[in-house]
Amino acid sequence: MPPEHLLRRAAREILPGQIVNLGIGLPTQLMAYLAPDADVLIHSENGVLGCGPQATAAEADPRLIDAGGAYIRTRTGASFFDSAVSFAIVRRGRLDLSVMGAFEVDALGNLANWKIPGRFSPGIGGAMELAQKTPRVLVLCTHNDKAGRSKVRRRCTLPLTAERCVSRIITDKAVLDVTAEGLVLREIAAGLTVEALRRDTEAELLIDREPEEF
Amino acid sequence: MPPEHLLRRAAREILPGQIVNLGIGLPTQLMAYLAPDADVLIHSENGVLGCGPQATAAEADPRLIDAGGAYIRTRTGASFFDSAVSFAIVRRGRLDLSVMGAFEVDALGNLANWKIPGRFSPGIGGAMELAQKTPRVLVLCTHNDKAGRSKVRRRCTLPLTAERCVSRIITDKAVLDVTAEGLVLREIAAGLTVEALRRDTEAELLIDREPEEF
Amino acid sequence: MDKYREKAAAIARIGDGATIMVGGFGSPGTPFGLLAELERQGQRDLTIIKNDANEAGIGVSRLIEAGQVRRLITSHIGLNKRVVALMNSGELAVDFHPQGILAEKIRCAGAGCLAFLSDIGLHSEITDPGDVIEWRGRPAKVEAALTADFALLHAERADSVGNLCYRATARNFSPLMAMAADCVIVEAAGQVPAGSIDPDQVHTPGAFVDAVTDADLSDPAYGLMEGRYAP
Amino acid sequence: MDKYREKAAAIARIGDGATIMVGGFGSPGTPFGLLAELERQGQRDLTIIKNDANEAGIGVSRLIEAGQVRRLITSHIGLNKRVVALMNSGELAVDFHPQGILAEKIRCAGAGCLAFLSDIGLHSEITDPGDVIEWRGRPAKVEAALTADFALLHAERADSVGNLCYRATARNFSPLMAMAADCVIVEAAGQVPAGSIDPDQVHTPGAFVDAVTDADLSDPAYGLMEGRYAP
Repeated sequence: MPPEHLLRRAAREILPGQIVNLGIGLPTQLMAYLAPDADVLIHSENGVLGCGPQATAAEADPRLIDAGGAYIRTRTGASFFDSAVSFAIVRRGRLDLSVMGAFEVDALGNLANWKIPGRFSPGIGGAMELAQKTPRVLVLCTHNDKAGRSKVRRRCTLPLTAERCVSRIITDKAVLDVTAEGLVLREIAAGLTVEALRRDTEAELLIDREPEEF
Repeated sequence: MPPEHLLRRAAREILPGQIVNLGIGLPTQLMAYLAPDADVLIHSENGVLGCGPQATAAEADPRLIDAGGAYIRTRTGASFFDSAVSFAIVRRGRLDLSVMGAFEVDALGNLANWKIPGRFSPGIGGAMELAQKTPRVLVLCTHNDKAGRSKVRRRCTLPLTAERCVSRIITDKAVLDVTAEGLVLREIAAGLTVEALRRDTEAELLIDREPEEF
Repeated sequence: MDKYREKAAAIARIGDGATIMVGGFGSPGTPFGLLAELERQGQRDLTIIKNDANEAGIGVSRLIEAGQVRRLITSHIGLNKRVVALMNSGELAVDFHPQGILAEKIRCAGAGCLAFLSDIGLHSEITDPGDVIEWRGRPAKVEAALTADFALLHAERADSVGNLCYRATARNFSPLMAMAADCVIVEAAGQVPAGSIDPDQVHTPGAFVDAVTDADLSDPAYGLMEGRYAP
Repeated sequence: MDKYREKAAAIARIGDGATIMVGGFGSPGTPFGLLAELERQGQRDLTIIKNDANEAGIGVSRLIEAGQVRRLITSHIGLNKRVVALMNSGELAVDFHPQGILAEKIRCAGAGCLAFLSDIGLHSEITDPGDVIEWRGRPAKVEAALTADFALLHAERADSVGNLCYRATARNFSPLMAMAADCVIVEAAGQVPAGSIDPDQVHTPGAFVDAVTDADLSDPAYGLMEGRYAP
């Protein structure tokens, strides 16, 4: 499945009236899948509420980037603020949804997306606060890493960003909900069988009704 | 000595380039003794830096008062901010001078100006932070209360606003500096003898040179 | 994202026993219209958090005088003899905090933190020894974050997204209370279309605001008070 | 109250071993001109507090690459492989904090408080158990205020009193660092007469600012970076 398919599915998670933070990487790309008049405000932790799509060179303002460093436009109703206010919005629980990438995510909703000991430790950035304090955290990632290893795990092995924080996982292969019982399969990529998905998934998958295709 | 004399003397304590908070009561009246182009910024804890003199009815803006509730004008270079920033200025030590009233002030520089147990306890307001955190606190008060009791004391008897916070005391009768040795008499009201001043003062007064008249 | 609401419906969300932050330092910033509606609806056993008690006969003082308020968390009520008398007679519980500490306790909740350590009034009678801890070899007072169910605020301008601008000294505690309260209800003198406030000049971003209502500035409480201006 | 200063003289106040807060999230808000002067003057053994390390070859990265920096207190340096390499080789000490906690630690110092209590990352590997206390029956992490000898900031406009306005996402940490540092040095793209900034629109009041210098925006570091805009 091309990432477009994954992104288009994930964009449906963003509901009218919501305030949403999009993490660096795949989540930021969701911006391109929102309708220009969508009734949502995108938060960027560097001090913007109301991010618009990436700006062209002609439109770009060198003082206006998102947290990933891309020049952006703003939407009607945008506001700028300092970093303390930006994270007050996060920690006070005023975001409705955070969409985040993952190195690993597990059946308890634990998330690891900031550090690979000995290989990658550029700092935590805003991820810990976003993961811990947003009421609904959506993980968006490829189902398997480049070596084929499942990112969806019984238990994370990497240092955690936050414990039991993830509500839903959307990969190129499945849509999974984190429940008290474990990971429940809601949707499966078109053309993939449940057996094949289980082979590609380290975590146990629960099925309470026939998964829809996406 | 009329209060004008006291206020005129006290106004000389405010130096060019300073940021100054004027407490409610006598200190606020100092505003009228500052030159219109004086190079000072008056802070009011309700969220103004750059207070001007009291406004007339014609000039007054119902949204613009000082901490005592008087309508004010602003000076060139003024700024407005919220109460947290206002007290960040105070607690971070960015005021040069606070001028405060007193019920009692003592030879250690202790100040009592917020509570008379059983008689007067309207709350501390901003006085505690101003007294504790301003590098230079100037007390401005009448030397004796209406019953003739000395406000300048060996030790305060009322609940303290802050300990060892006062640098200088200006009353209608004397200018006193708080030093490690005690209260040093710097100036005395014209026509008053040192003996008479000592009779009116509960605290011991040190004299290291002939006090000037004011 | 239209946050405009009818005043009566917005205030009707408040129940008996609620804790309510009220903006304003003296009159400027006091949401007189929202408070009048709260008086009309008659919710009781309220805890009010406000810098002061306004003056007798206006603002939160009217709620206190009407017996709707059980507790006031404040900094200074010296300009309101009626509320001082109700405090002294035991009819109203009053908690005092130093003004900037009150502001910071509210902001602390707004920033999603639990408490902060301070040295203000550490050795004074306002400090309960039970709140003092040793930290890095010296004593420090733990100041708990102060949250609330509701904040009632007055803004100069608000857009439909809930972005707010305040004017002059009407700002005071309002941006902090907007951050701290669970539900933030604003009355705005000017309701403007989204996009008409420069994003650099927004004082409170709309993320913190739940409802925006109209302010009717014809109420004399919003006007000048006698005796407070120069002759 | 004229705070305009020559850039070289303002930076000359900084000595070896100083702790310096530097505004900016990525490039926006980074005071490239003040940093270039610091590089030219060559102060050493510096501790730098900045959200990130800029990118290789610009901003604070130049100071780090030149060996002037002993320690970096930051949130995320993922966009700067050279600084990551210096960290991994042990040539540069790096302290990481969650981004909003870093901001709040700086603001905490700016508010004249000692520390705050937080639950962010409480049970994660970033928390030293020695910083955890029990408070009201549950564990809390004590986050110490973070102060500095100097702050170097970039503003869009400054007046002679030191009132500052920032633009768009160039604001980020700057208002907090202005509060927190002992000596605050600002470069402003526009120096305007006192009185030309609306008091309601001042982002940082002049009380926090010690020196205002000119910013020369002709340095390409202030311009657009390639590859960051849409095709």
